Amino acid sequence: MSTPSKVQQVETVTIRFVGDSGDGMQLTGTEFTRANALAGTDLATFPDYPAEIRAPAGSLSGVSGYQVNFGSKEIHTPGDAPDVLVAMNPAALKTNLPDLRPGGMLIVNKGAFNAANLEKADYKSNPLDDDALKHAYKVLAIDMSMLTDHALQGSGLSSKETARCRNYFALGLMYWLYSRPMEQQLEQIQKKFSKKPEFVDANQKVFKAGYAFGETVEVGLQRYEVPASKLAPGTYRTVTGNYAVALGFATVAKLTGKQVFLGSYPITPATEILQESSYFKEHGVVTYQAEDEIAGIGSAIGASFGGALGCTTTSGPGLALKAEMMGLAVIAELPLVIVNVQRGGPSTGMPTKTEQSDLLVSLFGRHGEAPMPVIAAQSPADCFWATLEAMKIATKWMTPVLLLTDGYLGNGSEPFKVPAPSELPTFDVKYQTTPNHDGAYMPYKRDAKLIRPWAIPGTPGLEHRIGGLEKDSMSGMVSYDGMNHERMVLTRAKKIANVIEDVPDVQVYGKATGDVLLVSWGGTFGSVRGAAELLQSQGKAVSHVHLRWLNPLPKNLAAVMKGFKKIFVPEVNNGQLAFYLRGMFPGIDPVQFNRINGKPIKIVELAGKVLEVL
Amino acid sequence: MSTPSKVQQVETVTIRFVGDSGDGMQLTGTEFTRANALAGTDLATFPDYPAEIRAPAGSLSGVSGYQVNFGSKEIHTPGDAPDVLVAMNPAALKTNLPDLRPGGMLIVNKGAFNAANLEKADYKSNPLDDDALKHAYKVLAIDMSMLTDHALQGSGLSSKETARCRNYFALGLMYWLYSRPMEQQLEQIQKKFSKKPEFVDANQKVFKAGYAFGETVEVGLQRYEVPASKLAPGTYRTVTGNYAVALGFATVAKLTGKQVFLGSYPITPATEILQESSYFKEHGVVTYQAEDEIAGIGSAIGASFGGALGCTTTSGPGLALKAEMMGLAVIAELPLVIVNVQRGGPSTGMPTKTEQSDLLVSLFGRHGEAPMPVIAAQSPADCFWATLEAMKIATKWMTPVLLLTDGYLGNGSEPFKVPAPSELPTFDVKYQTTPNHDGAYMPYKRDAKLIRPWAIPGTPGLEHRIGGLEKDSMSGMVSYDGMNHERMVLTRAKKIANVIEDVPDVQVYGKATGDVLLVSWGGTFGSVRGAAELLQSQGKAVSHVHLRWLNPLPKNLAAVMKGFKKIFVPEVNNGQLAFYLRGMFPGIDPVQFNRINGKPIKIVELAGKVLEVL
Amino acid sequence: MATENTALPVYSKKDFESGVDPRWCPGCGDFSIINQVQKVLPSVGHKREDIVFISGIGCSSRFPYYMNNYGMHTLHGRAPSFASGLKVSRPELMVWIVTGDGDALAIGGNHFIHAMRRNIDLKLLLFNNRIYGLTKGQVSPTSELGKKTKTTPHGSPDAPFNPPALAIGAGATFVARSIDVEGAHLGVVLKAAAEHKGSCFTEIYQNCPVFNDGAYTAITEKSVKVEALLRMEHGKPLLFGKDNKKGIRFNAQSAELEVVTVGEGGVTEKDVLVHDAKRDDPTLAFMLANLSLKPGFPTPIGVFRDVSRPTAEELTWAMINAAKTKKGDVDVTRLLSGSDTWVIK
Amino acid sequence: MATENTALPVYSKKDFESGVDPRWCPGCGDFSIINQVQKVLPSVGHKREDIVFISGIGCSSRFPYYMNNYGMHTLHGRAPSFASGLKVSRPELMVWIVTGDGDALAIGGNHFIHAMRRNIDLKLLLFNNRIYGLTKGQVSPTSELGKKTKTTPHGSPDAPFNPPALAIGAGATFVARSIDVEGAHLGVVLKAAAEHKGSCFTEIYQNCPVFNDGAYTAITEKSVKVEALLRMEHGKPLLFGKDNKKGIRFNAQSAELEVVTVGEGGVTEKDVLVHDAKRDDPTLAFMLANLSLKPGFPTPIGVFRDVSRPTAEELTWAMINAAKTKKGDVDVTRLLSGSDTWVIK
Ligand SMILES: Cc1ncc(C[n+]2csc(CCOP(=O)(O)OP(=O)(O)O)c2C)c(N)n1
Ligand SMILES: Cc1ncc(C[n+]2csc(CCOP(=O)(O)OP(=O)(O)O)c2C)c(N)n1
Ligand code: SF4
Ligand code: SF4
Ligand SMILES: [Mg+2]
Ligand SMILES: [Mg+2]
Repeated sequence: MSTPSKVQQVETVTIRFVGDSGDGMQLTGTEFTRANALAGTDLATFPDYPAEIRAPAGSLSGVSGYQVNFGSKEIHTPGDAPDVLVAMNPAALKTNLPDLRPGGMLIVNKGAFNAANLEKADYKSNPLDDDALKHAYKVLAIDMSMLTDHALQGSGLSSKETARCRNYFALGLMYWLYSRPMEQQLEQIQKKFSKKPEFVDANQKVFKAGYAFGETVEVGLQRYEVPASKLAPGTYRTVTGNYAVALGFATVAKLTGKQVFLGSYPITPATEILQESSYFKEHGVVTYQAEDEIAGIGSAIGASFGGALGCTTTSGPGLALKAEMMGLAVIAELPLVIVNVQRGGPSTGMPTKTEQSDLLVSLFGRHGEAPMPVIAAQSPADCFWATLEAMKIATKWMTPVLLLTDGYLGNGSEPFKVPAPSELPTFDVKYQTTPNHDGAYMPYKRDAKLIRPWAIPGTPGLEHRIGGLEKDSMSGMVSYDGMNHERMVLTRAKKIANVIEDVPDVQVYGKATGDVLLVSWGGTFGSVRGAAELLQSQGKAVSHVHLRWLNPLPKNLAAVMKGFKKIFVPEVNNGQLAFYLRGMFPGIDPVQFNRINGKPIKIVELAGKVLEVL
Repeated sequence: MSTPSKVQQVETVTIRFVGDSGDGMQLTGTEFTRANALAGTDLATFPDYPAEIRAPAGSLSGVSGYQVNFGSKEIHTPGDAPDVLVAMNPAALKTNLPDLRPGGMLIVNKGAFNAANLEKADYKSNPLDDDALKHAYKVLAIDMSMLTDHALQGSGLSSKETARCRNYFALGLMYWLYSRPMEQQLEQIQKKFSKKPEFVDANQKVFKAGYAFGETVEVGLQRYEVPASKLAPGTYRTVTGNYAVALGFATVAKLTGKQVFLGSYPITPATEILQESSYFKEHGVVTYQAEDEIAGIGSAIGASFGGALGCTTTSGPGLALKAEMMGLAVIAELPLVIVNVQRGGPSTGMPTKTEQSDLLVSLFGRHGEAPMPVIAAQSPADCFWATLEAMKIATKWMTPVLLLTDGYLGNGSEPFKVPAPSELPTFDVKYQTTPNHDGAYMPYKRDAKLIRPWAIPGTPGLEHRIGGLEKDSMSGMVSYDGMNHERMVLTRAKKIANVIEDVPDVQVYGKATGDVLLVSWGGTFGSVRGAAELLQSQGKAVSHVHLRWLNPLPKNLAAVMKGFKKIFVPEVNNGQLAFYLRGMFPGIDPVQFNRINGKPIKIVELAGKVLEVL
Repeated sequence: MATENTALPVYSKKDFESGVDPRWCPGCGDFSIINQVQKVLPSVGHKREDIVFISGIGCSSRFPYYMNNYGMHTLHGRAPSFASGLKVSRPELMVWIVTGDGDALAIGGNHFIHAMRRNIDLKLLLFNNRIYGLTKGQVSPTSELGKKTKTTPHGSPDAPFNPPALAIGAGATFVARSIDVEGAHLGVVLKAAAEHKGSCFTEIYQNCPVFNDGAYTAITEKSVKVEALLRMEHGKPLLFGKDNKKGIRFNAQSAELEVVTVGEGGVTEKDVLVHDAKRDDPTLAFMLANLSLKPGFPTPIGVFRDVSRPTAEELTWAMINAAKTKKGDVDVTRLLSGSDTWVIK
Repeated sequence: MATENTALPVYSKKDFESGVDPRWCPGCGDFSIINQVQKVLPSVGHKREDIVFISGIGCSSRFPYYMNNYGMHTLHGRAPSFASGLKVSRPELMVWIVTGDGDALAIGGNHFIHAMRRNIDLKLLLFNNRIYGLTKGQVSPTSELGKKTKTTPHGSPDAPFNPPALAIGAGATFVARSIDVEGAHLGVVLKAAAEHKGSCFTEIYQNCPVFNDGAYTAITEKSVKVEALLRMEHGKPLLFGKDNKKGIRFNAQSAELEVVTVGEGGVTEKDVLVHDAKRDDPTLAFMLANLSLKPGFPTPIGVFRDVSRPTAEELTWAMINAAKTKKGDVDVTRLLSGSDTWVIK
């Protein structure tokens, strides 16, 4: 009989659940995440789907994973390497074991390690019999299949149905290991399967069995507890970045009372934004699935001409296709938000892997002189705030705005503190309803900030025509006059430069001067902030600034960079921000660290690289 | 009776012929250009068409012009401002007079200055009666209409037909003024109208009348002579840049014995390349007018997969549309040449006006990490050589290559010295016909330069599949492995960097060190070289390097720039090369001079700007 | 805004002229087309400010600049995408698309067929001059097989589209054809297009005197047109030719249409096929759309097809309104909270 | 190279398997399709190395990786553009296109209709599962009106394409339809496609068990298919149903097709319409393509249309060869000199 093991407190833990696509690891992961959220820990998660198509059961390419990093301190990333790996079959073990941190805990469903599955994972022999494994990790091999079957004996469920309950065994065990209260999960199962009562009972049984196993297992198992973090008081929910963008659209529609029109075409990893938005109809979001990306942005521009807040969402290949349309939006000066969820490139590249390699194409990827504001979100929840900001800029300045996120932000999740209405930005979106030039309407007559008015169809007396040819600087009529063209090119550039008034200064994390300044943008925020914390805790003179605004660049950036001996730019690309900073700030020559392997940068690896240049 | 005026020698002259679209000014210009070419002068021409659609006769928007600059010294541009303006109607005078150099010669067809035409040109009164005009310029107002009618009395031609002969009067007069032998033009008329004999006689009559007028006119007219220039001995012809590109395609087909496949879609100002190429069928050029730009490049890539030398031609908006396809060509590593004839942007912009604003989109306008070589032609005739170079790089390195020209190069013309076969580059285009990896074919197994083999359909045993997803670094099969992806991104980048071995060093025009180094690229070569000559002739320490290669940049560029106090970058855009140089060479911070008015930069204006920074 | 429902002013043609004088070549067919459009608009029951003209790029696509309505001169081939977004976003507007054979059928082919398929209420006018006018004379998808143009000096190797057949195949609910020089007829067809609710395709044969002159003289010349043109009218027998002596009959054996002469060989007027533009089955319209390709057959003009179905924007807004009534007005906090939150004290 | 004309090896199905095992979900209809293609290829008279498979992006578009031929997995919707360039450049190759309903008809619609129009000899296979598979279940241009998908949770507001009707409207010279689960029938149709010379469209109903399961059970279930499917054969009467008792007849009055029962109401087999896939006039094929949309009518499978005309690549090369014979072999110096030169001494 087992000696009740006492609970050990830990600050943060990273757990990865892996199994066959059919094993329900995404559910297990999200449920366990929820448990920790409710316990008040900070957290970040990242699902790791197999390549698009569902592969044969048990195959290496069919492995699906879900990683969660939770802790009592601030959590920036889903974690470098799992402390605990829960593997439901051999293929999952094979593909994920290399990531488990040395000495980490390995929990496997021994029952799935039969000849057939071993072969599919091309294991010559059963790895569980391998002593090396036992020496390298704390291995807990449990026949979850058998234990699940036992728990459900007489339930009348088919063996197929029984198998589908297995993941709750693993979940139950994790609840016990990390000292989470069973009750809430039992309720949750109740809710979740209310439509299929037979599964309520079955899953609750199996969940309890998993929990009980922890207590009763012979080997005295170490239990852990991760205390609540110091998250600001408030109401929280977990959101993925893609959901957060859609929520942003709906929120803007509510705040402005104007229609948000999303014209889009499905593409991994941006598709969820269109899908989620289609559930926000009642809030004033109209979604339109176009025949292609070009028509997606075209429909949005058409809607903007009509007074809606036009948006389009896509990923790399789609962004490339929208280039000509973006140029039109620039010259027509209509509000538009283009959300680009970056993925591995070039070409079709690595659709399910993350990357930051669309920075330069976002800044320069249009023919002619076609500048537009470019903003990048820094975390899943921040995708919400970045969307509000992009929409505000687009409507205030009458310009297309490019919002960059990436596959890691889009699919990753973290707690989102539900803002009070007072915490939301105010919008004031106005249409021109009267002539602006002694009795006539001049669509390109600008205010002091160089912003043009927005008169929409249905407004009597303001009928006018706009288009993609160069236009007279007042009437908007076609003009082939060379000097007018030069004036217009410079005016459009100046207008975008003026947006600087809405660009907040960068905040330095750490001292204002020192040896190394880490400069990051977009999805690498978490990794870089984590590395900065680590290095600062080691007393290094390393600070961090993160760029949310890529165009215009923050006013104080040049001055801030001057305060450091070295500028260090880590990116998940081949050095695009580093090049851009060189081009914008003569004399600045950043040290680069580039990883292009489809994954977020690891905090420890990055910190190591920074130490090399210190 | 007139005193035979003695002939005065001049080094260079710029003449502009302007009239209604119907007045045949393009013909007059090309014929007069030919006369000077045959006389051995160097020259450069530039036609100035009205906006696309033919406007009402006599209207301001219907004016069509042709400018030629010829001289006994080296000619780099069509000339800053005309010394002589030949205006066939009021609208032409109104729109072009501002360009005529102060004190220049103005020849007008007085006969066209009737009430109707004056009104169309919205002249309140007849400008020819205005003394100011006579004081500002040498005005020669001739009733060419009447004189032409006289010359053709009894010819039996209708008055409409008679009117169409008028331009030959102007041409005849210019022949006399610039002392060109009548005979060759009479022959030329013979040739040209052999199909319509009645016009041979008529045009010859009118031409002679114009010539005779010069001798007999009361006012003693000053005659000029522009001696032959020191052009290298050889056979010459005049070519426009667009024709030169087509000629380049045909030449490569001949030299390689391989099919050149041009898949394209018409767009101003690139359309002529497709048109001219369609006349080179017998030389091995296959042209395919696709349904759009995307299909244009797609068809070319498909043909390249089949072993042809795929090419596509376009202008700004089309380049934007081809972005996704270019990315595919990059990752598939197939030979492809994309010719972009730049025009005024953004969006539809100024289709008939020239600009250099597609540099950054050419370098960075693809999602993901998708580098490709970028070359820019520097003059109409150089478009031929640049095309050969681009095709050679594409086939040798198995990569898409972007060739930049512009509307000014494409439509402008200059003498082209017909090269001897020995002066042409040698190509050696090889296909893989045998396995390259113990009995198997690995399409992405590279040689020392990182070039992959090219095996084409029809080759037994080498069947393979390629595509746009990231691929295994040997077999080319789809790979989702992160490290393989990083390796491939870096390998593709390294391969393009290796192209440096084929990039010639930049040549400094002038001293190797000094106060100012002018750095130019593409179509501004002529203006900048002209300014450099001018400044050097004034003893200024100003030198010039011209960039034909934008990626990779020439090896010695950094070193060369270090030799000067200031780097000065003139561009017909908002500073794209200047930004690029800053990004590539930390510490280099060029002074910019930017004109974005749809016209080539003027030598004198540029020289003036340089003086300001000296 | 368009939503206020004040009375419709009485308009004249002038009210629809922007005052910018059209920049088309002298003699261009586009002049007579815009003339008819401006004549019809006063009677379509929409306020001037509620009418929008959207075009792509081409000579024809300059059209919106000359209309005194709201307008967008967009990108080559893309007009239907803008128009679709605008119409779905604001169904109360009347949205016209003006395009050319290259704009609509070459680069714009995809947006064209999808606009037809979706049955969004868009009135698309295709000016078919069988050539690229603005770029000065290259082959277009409606240029005849073997046609010599600047890009096909030895003749075009590609078979052309038959635009009405393509539109019918794509699912258009209104398909018609008229001719620039047939002013009165064009006016009637434009009126019918204005009255239709749904995807609406009107091909207008247009002469380009500069780059493809005489493309239609074989059917428009005074001397031949009575025999060459079949004027379709819904519910009327398909008669044509001098004194309407000729008719189109259906041959049940071959399942094909044939030309008959009324009064010859026992053929009476009731043997002649009666035009039915209103039937849902598109096959009759398709047969007529292919008629002129067969030697000896006339070219049909008028309305091939005019059927009514719920439009995509109607269905879209029905769903939106259903969602609104179902969910009621959720405030922003409830929107932001969603269904699964927890509280940190 | 393909041009050498050595004897054709004797192939077996295995010779066309690349050895990479297909990555489709268990039960995906794509498996049975590739199986049929690999069975047919040995008998199409082309060497393995002269056959090329070109696809876009989608589950279906992974096809080329599993074939032991030359192949390109290109960009979403663009396969026909690559294939057209390749075929015009090298007419001796046999070029297949494999695409999906989204790939061919959503983003790829323009290249699709132009490939059909031009009559380039391309064998296009469209795997129609009425859904976006690879991206996990969004509405496609062939999804039914009102269809609930991940992007249309309240139902699709857009009418779908009828692919054969679209292809016929665009000018395809070969149009056919088969079904993944009708292996033998599919094999026959594929063979016919292989033998046709010109633009060639084959729609294959394909089940996506994961995101749109059962899309075709209403016509493929053992119990119903005999009544639900009309198997068209050129030259044979259009009979279907139990004991082939039902037939398609042409109603001359209404100019429409109708279903009749042979032996009832004096209907004999000779009243039944005889299928004619070879006629140039596309209207009969179009009628049949629209049949299944009408309640009470069967779904036709087999070849709708199969007519032969000179292909675009044949016409292109005829012009090239004519130019070559006319001009002879001009050397590079003469090419470079052109017609109007002068000499500087
Ligand atoms: C993306 C893009 N590609 C090509 C062009 C060049 N272009 C402008 S109009 C046109 C074709 C016009 O033909 P059509 O649509 O028939 O109109 P038309 O001028 O005959 O009325 C082309 C190829 C362009 N403006 N943009
Ligand atoms: C330019 C671009 N846009 C969008 C996508 C995303 N995408 C890949 S496949 C696909 C649709 C696939 O549907 P279908 O063509 O029917 O093929 P299936 O998977 O159903 O066989 C989409 C939208 C892409 N890869 N590239
Ligand atoms: S080119 Fe042709 S179509 Fe264009 S405006 Fe002139 S006549 Fe009309
Ligand atoms: S998602 Fe559907 S179509 Fe794609 S492989 Fe799976 S079953 Fe086949
Ligand atoms: Mg046209
Ligand atoms: Mg599909």
